[in-house]
Amino acid sequence: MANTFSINVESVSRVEGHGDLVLDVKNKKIEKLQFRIPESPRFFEAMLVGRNWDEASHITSRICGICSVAHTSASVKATEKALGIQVSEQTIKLRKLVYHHENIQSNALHVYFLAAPDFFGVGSVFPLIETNPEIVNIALRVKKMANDMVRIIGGRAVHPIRIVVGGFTKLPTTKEMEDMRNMLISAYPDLEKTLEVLKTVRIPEFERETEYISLANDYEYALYEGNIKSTDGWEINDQDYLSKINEKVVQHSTGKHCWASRDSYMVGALSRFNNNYDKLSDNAKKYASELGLKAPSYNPFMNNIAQFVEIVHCVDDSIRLIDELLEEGLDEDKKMADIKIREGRGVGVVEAPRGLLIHDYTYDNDGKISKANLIIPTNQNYANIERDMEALVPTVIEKSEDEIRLACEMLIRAYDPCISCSTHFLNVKLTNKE
Amino acid sequence: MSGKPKVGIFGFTGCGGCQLEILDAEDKLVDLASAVDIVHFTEAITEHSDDYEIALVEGSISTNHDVERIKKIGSIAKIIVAIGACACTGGLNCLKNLYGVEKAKELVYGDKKDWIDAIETRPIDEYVKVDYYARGCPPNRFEILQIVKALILGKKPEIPNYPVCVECKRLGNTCVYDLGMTCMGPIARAGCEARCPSNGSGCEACRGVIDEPNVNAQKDLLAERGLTVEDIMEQFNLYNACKKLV
Amino acid sequence: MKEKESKKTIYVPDIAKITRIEEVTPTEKLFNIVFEEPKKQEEFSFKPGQFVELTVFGVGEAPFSITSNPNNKEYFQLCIRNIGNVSGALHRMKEGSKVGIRGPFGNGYFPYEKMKNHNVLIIAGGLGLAPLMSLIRYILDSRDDYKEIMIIYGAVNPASILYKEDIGEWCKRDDIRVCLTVDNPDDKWTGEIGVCTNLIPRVDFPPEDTKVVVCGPPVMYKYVVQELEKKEFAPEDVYLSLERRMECGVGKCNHCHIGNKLSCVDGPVFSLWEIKNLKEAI
Amino acid sequence: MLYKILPRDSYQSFVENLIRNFDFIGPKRKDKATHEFTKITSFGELDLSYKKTTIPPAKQILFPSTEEIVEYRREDNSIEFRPVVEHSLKLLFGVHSCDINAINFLDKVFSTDFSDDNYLSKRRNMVIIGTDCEPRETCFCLAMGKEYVTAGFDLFLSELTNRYFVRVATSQGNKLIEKYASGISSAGEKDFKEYNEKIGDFRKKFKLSPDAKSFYDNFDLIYNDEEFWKKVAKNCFSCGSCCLVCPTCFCFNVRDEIELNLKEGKRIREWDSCMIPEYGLVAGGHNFRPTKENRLKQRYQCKLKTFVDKFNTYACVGCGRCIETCLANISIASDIDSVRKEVTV
Ligand SMILES: Cc1cc2nc3c(=O)[nH]c(=O)nc-3n(C[C@H](O)[C@H](O)[C@H](O)COP(=O)(O)OP(=O)(O)OC[C@H]3O[C@@H](n4cnc5c(N)ncnc54)[C@H](O)[C@@H]3O)c2cc1C
Ligand code: SF4
Ligand code: SF4
Ligand code: SF4
Repeated sequence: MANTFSINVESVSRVEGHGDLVLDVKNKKIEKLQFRIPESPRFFEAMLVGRNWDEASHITSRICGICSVAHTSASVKATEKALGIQVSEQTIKLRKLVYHHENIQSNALHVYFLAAPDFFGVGSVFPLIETNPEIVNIALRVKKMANDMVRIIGGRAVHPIRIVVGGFTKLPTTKEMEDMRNMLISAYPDLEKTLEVLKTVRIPEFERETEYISLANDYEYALYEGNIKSTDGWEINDQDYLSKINEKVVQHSTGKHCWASRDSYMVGALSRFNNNYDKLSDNAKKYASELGLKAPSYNPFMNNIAQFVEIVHCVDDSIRLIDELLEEGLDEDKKMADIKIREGRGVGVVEAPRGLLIHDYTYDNDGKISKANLIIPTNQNYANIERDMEALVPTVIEKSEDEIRLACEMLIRAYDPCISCSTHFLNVKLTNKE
Repeated sequence: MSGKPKVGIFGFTGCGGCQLEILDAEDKLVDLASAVDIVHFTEAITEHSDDYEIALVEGSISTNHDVERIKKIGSIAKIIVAIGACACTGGLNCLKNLYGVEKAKELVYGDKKDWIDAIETRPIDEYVKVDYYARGCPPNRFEILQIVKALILGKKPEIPNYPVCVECKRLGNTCVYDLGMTCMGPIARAGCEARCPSNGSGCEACRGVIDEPNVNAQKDLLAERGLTVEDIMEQFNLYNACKKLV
Repeated sequence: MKEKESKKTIYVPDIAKITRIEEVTPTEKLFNIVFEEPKKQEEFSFKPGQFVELTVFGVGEAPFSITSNPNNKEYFQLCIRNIGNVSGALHRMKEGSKVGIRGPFGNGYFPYEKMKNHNVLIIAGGLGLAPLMSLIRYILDSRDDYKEIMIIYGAVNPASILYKEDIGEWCKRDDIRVCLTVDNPDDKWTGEIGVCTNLIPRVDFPPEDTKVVVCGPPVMYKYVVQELEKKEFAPEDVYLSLERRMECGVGKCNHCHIGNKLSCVDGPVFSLWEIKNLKEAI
Repeated sequence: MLYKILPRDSYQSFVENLIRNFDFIGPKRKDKATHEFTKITSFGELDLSYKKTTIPPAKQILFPSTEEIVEYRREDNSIEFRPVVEHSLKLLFGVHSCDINAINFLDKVFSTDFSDDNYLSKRRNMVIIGTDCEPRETCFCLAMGKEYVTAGFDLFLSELTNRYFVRVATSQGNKLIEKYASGISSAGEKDFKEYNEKIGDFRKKFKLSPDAKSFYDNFDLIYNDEEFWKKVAKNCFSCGSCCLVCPTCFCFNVRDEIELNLKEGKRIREWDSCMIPEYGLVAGGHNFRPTKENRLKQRYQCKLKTFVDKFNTYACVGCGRCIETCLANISIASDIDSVRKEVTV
């Protein structure tokens, strides 16, 4: 392998969005390493200014089609906080439920459709239709189940309609709740089979300890609500996120870079796993141990495994939530909370499938937004991806260019960067400078 | 079109939800893969090729780089289908134009604003000829498939040019006006199966408006419910700020 | 309970085969069609002016007038302009392909019985000649039953003239008068120029002894009728084929209504008197 | 017609028996604004105090908004078409007179000239039990002569003091009441008297009384008055809602849907409306009714003239649904009268 080369991956595929990786190596030393986002910035923070309180979640849902439930949830939570709206317990449970389903959907999309081709050494899921029809069918079933459930509660799989400030515009029927329960139960055999397949997959052995940040609370595996917690030993109220999390604009990317205690941190399934392992369902813990995933894990490639473990947890916890909701009975009167307009500021923090997501709105007297700040998971991971890459490249530097490129792409994909969130995706073009 | 048509799926400035909508047609994906050759689909496939007849294009044009790319696609594809609100009308991204590109850059990126490549957001038909529109935010995956099927059969896809109220009534929905809300349904273009009203909220015209909207009647209707002129403009603008409506 | 019944409903087509395709102009082709089931083909009989509903698999269904001679029992013929989905798909089809056929439909036809022992004036505009061909062919089979026959046919340009061979034959005969006119002549054109309405003033048939039939594009009717009225043809003696959008062909979908009439079951051929008071008819 | 009396005490068990033994469709509250006809599984769900449903009860079943009518398959060069016809037994309970009159109208449409088995097979398998109603602001069935119905149902229940006056129109209805209700007796003089009084009172309650006859007579006079029609249709959205909710409207489109494998397909019909611009559009681009004025005029003509000439009945039963649904506040009832006013002025 040449000592000096340059990798320029244009549009890393199978990540949701567009991103480029530029890597110049001279004499086995990294000269330049940039993970950049060349997509057009979307300016959501500007678009929000002047919009009505009931439009914010519709607008921000369009930040990302893959995690639109997360954006919608963060947005309505921020608005509810700002306007002092108390939603019902029922609303929270239903939101947690639909939240699980988006997490299943998004993690499944990533594990089965975007990462799995790497495991099988092919370029996309389409060749697998011929070679591994069983895994493709499982993938399609799991994803469809999750989407169907988001549709039942949210009204639509992409950009849900029913989740609004104050609660829901329409409730699922008892029959639909029961149907969902049956769908979840019937997913177990597919999860079991996926487990067997994943056991045979070789995950690159690579470790780099970093700061892992996620939500955490003391009653559940936190996805919808909680404090912001770091493996570096701090925990803060979600409203105070600015006391720890910093953002800066970097020239090579339209996505801002973030840092907290160190120069970079990681968010996402692996961070949640590291912070909340105890709260996983027993079943999910069992899956984790069978796949060799232990908390804390410092291998970013294990993020995919953590995602799968979360699917199992979300299925288990959904069944629990459905049972509780069925027991209590869905009540039309608890569908919507009372809403009064006032000025104020509110922060909504959730765990999007890809990690910590923060919406921060300030409202004026008329219920219009005067200021908005959005911190998106992928932005938070950029710096960490670059740090990981700096550590990864020397370990594979002896391999062929193709293998180096693949290792880099796989690392980026392991993060499941939803670049459409902030912007674009990854380009890797490899030219040998010698 | 003879043989399997080669299809490229491309993304511009948008949320990726439209491409996801295609992946969400789980039941039909296997059939789709056997009915057409997908040669370019960045969200799902690594390999890509510049040899395609049909381009399904998502997203709006918001950077100089976007402009170059869409023009290249326009020079290759025989048929261009715009997918989703961003591609069809510019979508929500156009709200930025109302704010002003320079001001928006400054607000979000501060003194680093000159590092950013951003132009006024435009729908793709301002740069290339679009043959068909699969509208909506997100578009309806069944409609996308229907368009693909029609193109395979060599027929003109049937895309509704009637208001959302038609679908709403076919579904037997209670009109949201009767529930105390407002709705753009009477002038908004159908094809979404009246998704918002069916889920208890007013239509926001994410598919744009019909060919001959009765805009004055819509204004009267909203004004009757106590909306101010600005409120009404905001409703019109949410997804359609790039298309001059009123 | 959704039953897949063996009993046919009015919406179920019979299978038929395209046995011959002939391109007559850049936009029109003739299709000879034979039912797959011999018995159906035997039983299939129609009157001039009637139409069938034709299905192209996967594309849809559309109404087309039959242009062949009702005496021809071997096949029936359609003349189709490539203008939309079904017609476009048909134009891409090859001989031997299968289509679905329902019909014949239409209760109003060109009343060839009433025309017997009278002069017959036939006015066709563009594709309007297609349904009239059926009538012309039929009455020529028993030429002696009719008095004088005059055909006025207007086309957009020489290239779009349909049935050139037949017209050539007619011109050779001395028992038919043929007046051809085109809107846009080319260098070689030596005939009449202008719309077919212009030729009506020259007609010298006595109104009381003449039956008139008219078929053409929607815009044509008003002017033709004005000219015919000037000539004092009785409205009862003037027959027009009125085409409307049709989704079913059997009087259910209601798309083809003209006042209290439906073009599909009450027409498509109406007497001018019948539609005199029908709003929107012409 | 037989006239019987059902004691109030037996009413609930009669209905419960029907719920148990039939696919029972009846009115149920849907949300704070509306009711809908839907499957009823217990007596308590049934809400006969409903005023009106968005979609007419029988239309949604007999002529659903989208309906598969033919399915087809292709294998190499062979094509097969097969009819799809649904006909399961259904019992429709709580239908008002106007809506039953509308069914009678549709029966005629779908059986004249050609028999439409997709409609008729379902119609033959439908048991209809009518009930009384209270007119609301927008009702004008009285003016259309449709406030009372004499055929098209099996049983019709009118509530009198402590009992129901039951009109039995078919032998099937007679069997039902004999089998599932207890304490049935024949109606006597007193019952008829009270019943007639009730109907008389009911007829006095209507607020709208458009003069449809004068519309029929004057329509031709005003047909070419463009100013008038422009005024009437000014705010029309061309949304077709008026037709889609109308119990007598039956226009439909037909479209083909094919699977991605290009082997199986189906032909579907779906509700259309003459108010939608594409309705009169033909290949080649000519539109027979290009403006909303043309279309509204056509709709009124169809409702109030065409079918009087054809079937000797209005194609409007005065249910008022179109008036309530129209967001442009266009009202057939007031337009009927404005035609007269315009002409007499
Ligand atoms: C009684 C009658 C006889 C006809 N005879 C002939 C003929 O001999 N040759 C010929 O070329 N054309 C004829 N036409 C016109 C022909 O039906 C239309 O051109 C045809 O419907 C186009 O169908 P398409 O699917 O190709 O077009 P599209 O525009 O794709 O039409 C789709 C649908 O719209 C409806 N539609 C659209 N235009 C018309 C129209 N003009 N008339 C009726 N329905 C329409 C049909 O239901 C059709 O299925 C006739 C029409 C009628 C009513
Ligand atoms: S809810 Fe909206 S789309 Fe539906 S009928 Fe009412 S106005 Fe029309
Ligand atoms: S009259 Fe009213 S309901 Fe009917 S199409 Fe016009 S606006 Fe719609
Ligand atoms: S036209 Fe209006 S009032 Fe008359 S039957 Fe139809 S919906 Fe009811």
